[in-house]
Amino acid sequence: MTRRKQTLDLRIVETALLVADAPLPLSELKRLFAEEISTDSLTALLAQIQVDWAGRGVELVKLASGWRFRARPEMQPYLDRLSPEKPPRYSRAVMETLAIIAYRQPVTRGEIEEIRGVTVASPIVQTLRERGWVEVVGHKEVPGRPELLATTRQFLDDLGLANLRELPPLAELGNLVVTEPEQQTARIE
Amino acid sequence: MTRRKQTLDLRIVETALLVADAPLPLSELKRLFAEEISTDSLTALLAQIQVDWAGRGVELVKLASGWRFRARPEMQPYLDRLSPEKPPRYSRAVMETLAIIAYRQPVTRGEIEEIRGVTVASPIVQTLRERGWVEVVGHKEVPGRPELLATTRQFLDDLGLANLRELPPLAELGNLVVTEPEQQTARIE
Amino acid sequence: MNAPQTALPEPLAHLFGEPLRELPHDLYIPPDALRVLLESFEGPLDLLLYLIRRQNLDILDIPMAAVTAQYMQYVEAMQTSRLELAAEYLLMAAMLIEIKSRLLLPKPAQTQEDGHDPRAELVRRLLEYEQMKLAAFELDQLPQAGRDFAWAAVVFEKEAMLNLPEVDPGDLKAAWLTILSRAKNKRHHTVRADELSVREQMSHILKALAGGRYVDFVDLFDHARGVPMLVVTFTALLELVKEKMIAVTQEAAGLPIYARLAGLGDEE
Repeated sequence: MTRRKQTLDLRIVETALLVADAPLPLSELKRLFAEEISTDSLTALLAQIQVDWAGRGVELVKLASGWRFRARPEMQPYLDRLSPEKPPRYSRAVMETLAIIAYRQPVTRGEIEEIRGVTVASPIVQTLRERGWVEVVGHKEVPGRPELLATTRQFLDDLGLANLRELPPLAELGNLVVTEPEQQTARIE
Repeated sequence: MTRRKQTLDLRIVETALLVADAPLPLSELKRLFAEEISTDSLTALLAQIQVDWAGRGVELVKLASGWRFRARPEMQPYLDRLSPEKPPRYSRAVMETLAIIAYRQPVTRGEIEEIRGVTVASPIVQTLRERGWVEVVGHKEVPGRPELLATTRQFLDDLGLANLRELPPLAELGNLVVTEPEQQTARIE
Repeated sequence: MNAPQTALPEPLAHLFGEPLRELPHDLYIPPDALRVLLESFEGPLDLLLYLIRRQNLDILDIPMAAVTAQYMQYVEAMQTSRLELAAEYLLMAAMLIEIKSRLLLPKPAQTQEDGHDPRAELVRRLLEYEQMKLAAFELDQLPQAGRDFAWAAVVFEKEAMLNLPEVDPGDLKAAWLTILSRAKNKRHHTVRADELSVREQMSHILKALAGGRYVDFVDLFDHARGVPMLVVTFTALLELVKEKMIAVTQEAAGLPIYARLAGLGDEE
């Protein structure tokens, strides 16, 4: 590839990613070029863009649904000055429900209630579904056929994650307890 | 201003402009900074950003309502490949009205309505007139003096026809439509 | 929590018949804060965890008597403050008391479930809940789109290249077919090619008369296009007159015949 051609390709990919209103997967990015472009070449372009943007306020990140430019979280305090009405933090009830769905998916509402020890109010699940973070992926074959809830790709995108494995690791059950090791082995089957 | 401070200010302004979903006027951009920033300094920063982005697929432009990053028009051919637009289609109402004007011209709106069995909204005729396919060729001497509509030369050109006789003949369409036999014999021929 | 030592107007609770005017020291919460604190618990498991963690108790070896007593104090405080008490709290209270009583009872010799601790299920639930509670906290720490970071949103103003719909003659035919299939009586709607040429010529004549011009009848005929076209033009003129679209006048016999758009002459 000539140097000039590569610069143009870089500009094209960069522009498409800056303009896109959703993450662009490789398959989509390939469509930018009339001639076929190999995955390797494309990945190299993306890596080059990431290098080009190092140290700036905006970064190119790889998310579950593809690649997207986003402002670095460090920039948020400045951006907040422009629009003071911040989206509210979700309540603990919402976040706990989300965590259970994220880590235990697919999961029914009844199962969430069992873990949290309280009823899960409909607005909680509704909030998460409206945000596009949680969806119904099926029904459990038990009486009542309750809905099975799972997280969406957008949930991963919005949290800057490439996949579910990138979720913060769960605390080991044993580590939750401040006791001598021998007690742990004795009590937990 | 120290060099480092200036670089940070540049990054902040650039980031705000890259994530803003509307043009940002100077007054807005000033709010990015806790300490007051002079219009001159801010304008200098914006000019610097324009220089930084020279030769790329995205440019910083000053619009009536403020500053905004936008993709250069030269990028359109590439970006169009991402979302190939399907050619729009006229609604059934528009197509039927056009067909009636083509086959039955010169014809009034009332006559079109009679044939279609529904009222013909003004925007439908307007669409066809704006396209340059239909024009008013006179008025019918009946109460209200309704406009007589006919097709234009451009209509024939755009459809690749030398004259109206080259329109598909409709006489044999009878075979495609299920009707009572007596109605078929009642046709004017 | 450094609490001001104000006297409580009413007993908070009754423990073994004794009015409890003050919550135990480690448990003391100013009454105004009680509602806030209790509402901040995400349920009985959360409250239990709080009690255990606050006193640095080993969750795997919960002193049931102490924890149950404390839990009951909170529940009674809730009732005294007339906080809406969710059924889950009472259910948990019943469960705690049951576990406590089973621990107190001598183990029946024959049904010795070897080593089975009645607390095991409670501990499992507490740990699982705590794990998810921590996970929720960690999730909330992740930068969140819209809250902690913004997506790039550069505009792309598509060239105002009006993409006009394409129509081909077949589309017109199809449209006509739709009308036809809908119409009850398609007698009027049959159009033949020769009829079309008349109608086309009708439009032509109307255009030639545009603006109210008087045009010599003879000039409307184009001899160069042959006899069939003359016939078509004549038919078109007759049709136009019949449909009151044009007027044809002659001052006197032998003078030129003029055609003009209908109705215009009367006003002018």
